[in-house]
Amino acid sequence: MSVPVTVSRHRFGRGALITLLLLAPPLLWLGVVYLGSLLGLLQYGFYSIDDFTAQVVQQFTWATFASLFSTPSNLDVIIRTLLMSVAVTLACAVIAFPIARYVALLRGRSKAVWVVLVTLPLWASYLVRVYAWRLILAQEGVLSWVLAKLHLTSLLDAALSLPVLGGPSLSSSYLGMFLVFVYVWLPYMILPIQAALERVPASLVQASADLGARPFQTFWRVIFPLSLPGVAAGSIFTFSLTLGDYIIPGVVGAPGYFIGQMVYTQQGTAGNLPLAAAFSVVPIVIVMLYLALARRLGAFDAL
Amino acid sequence: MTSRPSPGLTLAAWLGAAFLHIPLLLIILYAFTSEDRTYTFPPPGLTLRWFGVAFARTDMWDALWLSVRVACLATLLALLLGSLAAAAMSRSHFRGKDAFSLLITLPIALPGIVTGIALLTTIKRVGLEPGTLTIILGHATFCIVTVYNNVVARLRRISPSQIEASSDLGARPLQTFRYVLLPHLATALLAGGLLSFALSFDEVIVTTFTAGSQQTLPIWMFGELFKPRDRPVTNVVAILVMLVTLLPILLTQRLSSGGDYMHGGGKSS
Amino acid sequence: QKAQMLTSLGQNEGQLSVIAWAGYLERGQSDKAYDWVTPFEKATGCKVSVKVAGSSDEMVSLMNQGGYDLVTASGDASLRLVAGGKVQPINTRLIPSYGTVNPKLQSAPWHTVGGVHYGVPYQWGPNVLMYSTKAFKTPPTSWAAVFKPQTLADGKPNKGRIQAYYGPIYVADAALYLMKTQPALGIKNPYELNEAQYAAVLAVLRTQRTLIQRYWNDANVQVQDFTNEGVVASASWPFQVNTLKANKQPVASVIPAEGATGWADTTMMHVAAKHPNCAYRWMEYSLTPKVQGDVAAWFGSLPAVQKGCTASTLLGKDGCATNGYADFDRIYFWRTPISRCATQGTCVPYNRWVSDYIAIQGGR
Amino acid sequence: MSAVSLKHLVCTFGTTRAADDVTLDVPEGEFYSLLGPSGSGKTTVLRLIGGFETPDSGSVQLFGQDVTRLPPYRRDVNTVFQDYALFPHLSVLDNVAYSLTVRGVPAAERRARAGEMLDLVQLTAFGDRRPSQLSGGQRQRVALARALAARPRLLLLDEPLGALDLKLREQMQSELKGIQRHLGLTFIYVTHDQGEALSMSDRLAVFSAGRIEQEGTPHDLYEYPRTAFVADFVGRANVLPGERLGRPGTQLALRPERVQVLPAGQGTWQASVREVQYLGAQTRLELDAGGIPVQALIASAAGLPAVGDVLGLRWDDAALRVLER
Amino acid sequence: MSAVSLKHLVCTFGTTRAADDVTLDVPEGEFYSLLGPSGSGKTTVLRLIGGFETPDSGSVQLFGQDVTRLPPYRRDVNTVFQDYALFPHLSVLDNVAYSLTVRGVPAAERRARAGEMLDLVQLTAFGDRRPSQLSGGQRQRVALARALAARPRLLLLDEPLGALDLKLREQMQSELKGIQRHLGLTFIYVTHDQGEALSMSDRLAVFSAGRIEQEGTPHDLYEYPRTAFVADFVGRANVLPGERLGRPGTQLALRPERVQVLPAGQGTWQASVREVQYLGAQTRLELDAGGIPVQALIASAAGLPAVGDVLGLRWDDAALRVLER
Ligand SMILES: Nc1ncnc2c1ncn2[C@@H]1O[C@H](COP(=O)(O)OP(=O)(O)OP(=O)(O)O)[C@@H](O)[C@H]1O
Ligand SMILES: Nc1ncnc2c1ncn2[C@@H]1O[C@H](COP(=O)(O)OP(=O)(O)OP(=O)(O)O)[C@@H](O)[C@H]1O
Ligand SMILES: [Mg+2]
Ligand SMILES: [Mg+2]
Repeated sequence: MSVPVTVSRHRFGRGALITLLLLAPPLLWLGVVYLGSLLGLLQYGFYSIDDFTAQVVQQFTWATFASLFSTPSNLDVIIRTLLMSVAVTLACAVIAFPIARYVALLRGRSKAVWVVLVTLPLWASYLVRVYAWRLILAQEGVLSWVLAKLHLTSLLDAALSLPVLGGPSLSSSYLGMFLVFVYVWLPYMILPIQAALERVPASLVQASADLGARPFQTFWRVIFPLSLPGVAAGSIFTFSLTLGDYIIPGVVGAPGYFIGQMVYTQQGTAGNLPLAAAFSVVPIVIVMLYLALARRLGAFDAL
Repeated sequence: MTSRPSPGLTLAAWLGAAFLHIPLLLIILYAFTSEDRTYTFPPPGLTLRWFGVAFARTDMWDALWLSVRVACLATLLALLLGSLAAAAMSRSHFRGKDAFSLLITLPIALPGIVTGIALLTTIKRVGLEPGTLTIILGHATFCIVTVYNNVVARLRRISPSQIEASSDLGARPLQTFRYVLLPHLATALLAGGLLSFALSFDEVIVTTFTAGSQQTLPIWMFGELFKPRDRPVTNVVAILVMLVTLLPILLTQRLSSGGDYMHGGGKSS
Repeated sequence: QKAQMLTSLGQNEGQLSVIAWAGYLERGQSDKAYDWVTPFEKATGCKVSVKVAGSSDEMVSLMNQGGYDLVTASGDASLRLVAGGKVQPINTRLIPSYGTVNPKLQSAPWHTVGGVHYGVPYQWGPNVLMYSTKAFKTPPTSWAAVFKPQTLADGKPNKGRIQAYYGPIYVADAALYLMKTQPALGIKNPYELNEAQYAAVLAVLRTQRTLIQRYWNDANVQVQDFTNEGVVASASWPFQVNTLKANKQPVASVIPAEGATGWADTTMMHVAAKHPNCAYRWMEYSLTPKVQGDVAAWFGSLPAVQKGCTASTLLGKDGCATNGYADFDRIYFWRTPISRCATQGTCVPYNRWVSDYIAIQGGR
Repeated sequence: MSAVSLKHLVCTFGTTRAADDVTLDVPEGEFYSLLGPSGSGKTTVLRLIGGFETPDSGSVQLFGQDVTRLPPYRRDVNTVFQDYALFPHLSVLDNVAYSLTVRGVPAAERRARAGEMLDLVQLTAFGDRRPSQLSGGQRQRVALARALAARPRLLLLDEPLGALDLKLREQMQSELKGIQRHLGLTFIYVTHDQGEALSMSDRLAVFSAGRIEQEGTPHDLYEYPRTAFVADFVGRANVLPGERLGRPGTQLALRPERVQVLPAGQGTWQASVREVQYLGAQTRLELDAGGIPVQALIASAAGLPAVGDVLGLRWDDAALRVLER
Repeated sequence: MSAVSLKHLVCTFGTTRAADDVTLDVPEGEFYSLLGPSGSGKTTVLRLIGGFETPDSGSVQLFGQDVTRLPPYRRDVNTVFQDYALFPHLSVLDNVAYSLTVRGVPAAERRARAGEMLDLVQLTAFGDRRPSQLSGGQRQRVALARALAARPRLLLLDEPLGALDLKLREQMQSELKGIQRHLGLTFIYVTHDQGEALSMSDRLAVFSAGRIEQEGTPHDLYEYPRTAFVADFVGRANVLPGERLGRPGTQLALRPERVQVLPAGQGTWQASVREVQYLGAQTRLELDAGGIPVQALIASAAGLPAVGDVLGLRWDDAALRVLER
């Protein structure tokens, strides 16, 4: 319950001067250096590359940005990445929720153990985990080995024969890439949801039961809406991490490029920094919009 | 009603945990494989050889040491900037407050590659030599938010009357900071610090762009994964890191669960 | 600005930092026997630090960042570095062993511009056609094996069992294939394509896209793919072939009738190198036959110095033959395609190769 | 028929016996209060009735049906929680309509019935607000309306007025009582405020350490307290040693307002004034009668004594109550 | 000399005038209360004295010295906060010793003086506990001891008993009053409980909407309220229209205990009983006298009327107070 608290005008000292002093160093770093860097990068998006010399032409043009949307393959990259990010985020939320709820209900030692269980994968090197997934997903890898033992190979074949999502094997299909993304970012989703769930007062759950709601109704109408800030906070991670990753799409999955790979390749190759910059604007814009939305849902208090 | 997890929920949670941990088990298993190139499953045989090989790699130790240094310094910087930002934000409303909170979140919300390239262009522009310093600065940029979030949450829980009470009892602002604020923030700083240490320690993408010729551990691993031989060595190192970091995780657990008393100042217990 | 060439060597700076392919500069960390950096450090007092790069593109961007002395650049990176003014001309008189370099490489166009040398050849190798001996009862004789849909000897189609290199430079492989199989197009050099030729090449690559299991970018991953992903044919490096054979996998390699593309790496020096004396000493040292042979043995490549084939016990006496030393003349080495080309006036430049090849990989 | 009938309920937490052999019977339509100091087990008993705790032993019957093992959502009871427990993400109207929503009542009917309830608690205009936009008293009313919307036959209220300030509390007291009477519901009302319990209840039970000390009408409890605890908790009482009153071995309770103050020398006992507390209409005197502290409550209108004055005390023997030990 | 002297204090938050031209004078050694409903600005005035807010205009003098612009740690005042604000990370003893610690008092002396304070509030044995291990009443005492350890000449208390239950509150009231008298300190005491304010204070000020409505001794305020607001807030009052009492254009206050209840037909007014509230010693009647609601407070000992009965009412004209509009 929110107890009205009288907020003093000066919580930790007096006056605007101290606020300014406190604010200056982080603002200088983030507002000037970091934001400046982003703007500096943006600037390149308005340059172009000379076809003959392969040098950057430092002259204002919309052409580079226009090529993002006028070139079908570029548009493909953007759409492909977006769809994957959305799918990964949704899947993470769906898988994370029961785990988070379970951990939130636990008490004492078993809770501590579970929190460690959830955080531990974050500490095993990201790269090693990604490469480990190749072993799992390979055509003759762990997963097919297990499925063969269980006589479920036909299930896998059915999944692989899906249009777009499937492919010759899990490790060279979008399905496989999706699995790896979900795996790698899952803890980032569990932790904020769990924190949000723990902030749902027990009395609300009781009140709901008292008013005749069955456990599922209580979950759907009270617990879930109140933990949305946590979901939003977690999805900031899963969404933006998927949006910019270039390592996972390089190691597993179908051939198409992702935004991260595109930026990486373009800035390295022939130094096409303008196109790279234009491409990085896409995640910047999407993330900004997303943050504005998440903010509405109260994600910032739940990060 | 003491809510207990229903059987369905328990099953779902255990399945989720299995999903999270089976790959880790696999990493452990393949640190012992006797066959190092094709990674067939199940592995043809087991050996302890890779541990010896890994420990003998001086470049691995160098990379590890660099990573530790970078993570420590980046965390320190993040602690400083993050706490300052949190302190400023917990004060009265000022114009642009919302924009500022967005700004702090940005480095972690934007994909690492954007942050990396953006910083790189600036580094080049100001003529800075990419090196340990630029790695640290890059890492600190996205670590600030983890510290900030922890501290802001804690400051929100400290009742303002605590600070007023201290002042009322004759403590000058610095004393209030030393005797009241700092003890309250200690665990939040620790938790935020550990998280940012972890983020920095495992960061590949931003480092790729801001590093000079030095190799942090993840960059070393990246090279090693591309390298023709000794792939299991990376698994050995991954296990090592997991084991070593289990300790601080457990520690934070302790501290954050013991943190309940922190708001026990009110009337109702 | 054009950097001035060094005319004489001075005091060692005690340090050297190099961007290299993984495995190019080994100091015995993986295997004690493979160590050619420590002897150099002992001999010269130059402490070597290595930055491993995963691709030519990464090398270019690292060189753009600066802070390095040397880079082992492949042909598709070297000219970009020269054009970008990132590397300095090399005074071959300060490198006594330069004369021992395979004469065909001494003035190769990917490091020699207008008669000026911008580097010292290090290693080279062909992009061979690797195939599964189970799927191919007789060795394939044409790159058609990876470009044309067909049913293989094991009775199954090649669809979904083919790999291709992910780098845009692979467009040249398709160009080479067309150069030999459709002379009417008039392709004279797979790196110099006019618009019409280029369009035909892309068509070949689009057809290939339907056959592809993955575009490979990591040699180790390709080894795994041949082992447990059911891949049967791909353009590849001798390294993967050797590894798979050592693992008793049923593979072999061949250079088909059309010939092959290949890479030849050159040690190049940054314009603003801080340790030029150590750099020159390394370039000289890198041509030592034993070093050349050791690198070839470790990496599965071929030495730029003929004597390297015999000077290394690690490589063995058949090493050069196994890795394809005899095929030098059939190899079209990687270079960066540029607009102003020798054979046809205007050619399609590399940045278009990049965007088009990316589009093809995405299914466009 | 009894609305609630508890039989030998026991509920322990660790080593604390929060409810210790509680037996209770509340007829339908009654306003029944549970009164007791903090930690005496009032909330625990309420939670046992609501189904939020399971007893270690004993049984809970509601309207003749044994519900001991039923979960809360299967019981025909509703609760107004101590902290209101309003759903912060729902509007006031949706909060009130919650029980109808989960029962699948169609939207139109839901709105109509929730609207009626809001009318009842005089919050008609507030349906669209969020709970956080309401004052404490308004929240309290929403919680009430929400519980009533489910049309329970029995309503449980856990210190519903605890967080309100005095004036508001008094106003809400009479509103609550009015609604209970108007709807003819059974109320079980938890409070630690004896004034509230006395003025509102038909009957009440006084709790101490998990047990019922005494049960009865307000008048019974005030006039005939059986133990020193009840005598002092329900109103104030002078607990006097029987030795000084000719009944050795007993303790006797005497209400302060039954003590008459006379000029010095008169009356049964002589006492000196230790403290004078002006309470407005009345004034409380704390006196010292030869080592025995005595309180007296006198009308302020009469002249007030000063600290240190010596007075005579007298009382009607009929006002003395013998207490159980 | 005045302990506190406030002159024309104004303090606004946004558009709210939390303190609106407040002028006050508290002599040394007095127990002075600020009484008023929630949001009337009591806390704001206290915070202005303590130095936690800066006034928009006006001045604050403590013991003759102008402190309007001094920060709290430079003022010789201490505060007992509404939520106690104990430091959760320090033991009880360290909490009490806090003001000595920050002044650099040596450890031995610190412990001794803090120990004394704990003795004073009867918590000698609790020095090593954490605040979270104490009950509400105990915490309240620690907060008091902590404030007293600084040896202030003036103590500010912001509803220190607000969260305690009734019995505990009554006990703490007399302890507080005892300590104040014993140490001869000046107390400024904020409360919204009129009973508490009347019984404890030497003088009090009644606040409404940031302004002082009336100031004086408890007796003054109870007997001679100047406004309807004061009449009703300090105790209960019937506010009657002058028209019906032969004094048109005025409003008159009449205390419920001054209303005498007679058999039907007798007395000045006839009224029917709408509600009977048994309060123990007394019973409150809510009556309807020809459309005018009237409350009466009668002794329970007399026979009680029932709802619906018609009674006669009478009062002494001297008990009527003319109110300012
Ligand atoms: N969930 C619980 N776990 C442990 N002890 C509990 C729990 N709930 C209640 N208790 C203990 O049981 C006893 C009775 O508690 P209960 O809440 O019923 O008291 P109460 O009369 O409602 O008090 P209050 O007036 O303070 O609300 C107390 O000693 C309390 O500490
Ligand atoms: N920091 C603040 N910001 C905005 N408004 C405030 C602030 N502090 C107080 N107010 C407003 O000033 C008015 C007076 O508040 P104050 O806290 O002084 O009242 P109070 O008499 O102490 O009430 P209560 O009995 O509820 O504590 C209220 O309307 C309150 O909302
Ligand atoms: Mg309770
Ligand atoms: Mg207040």
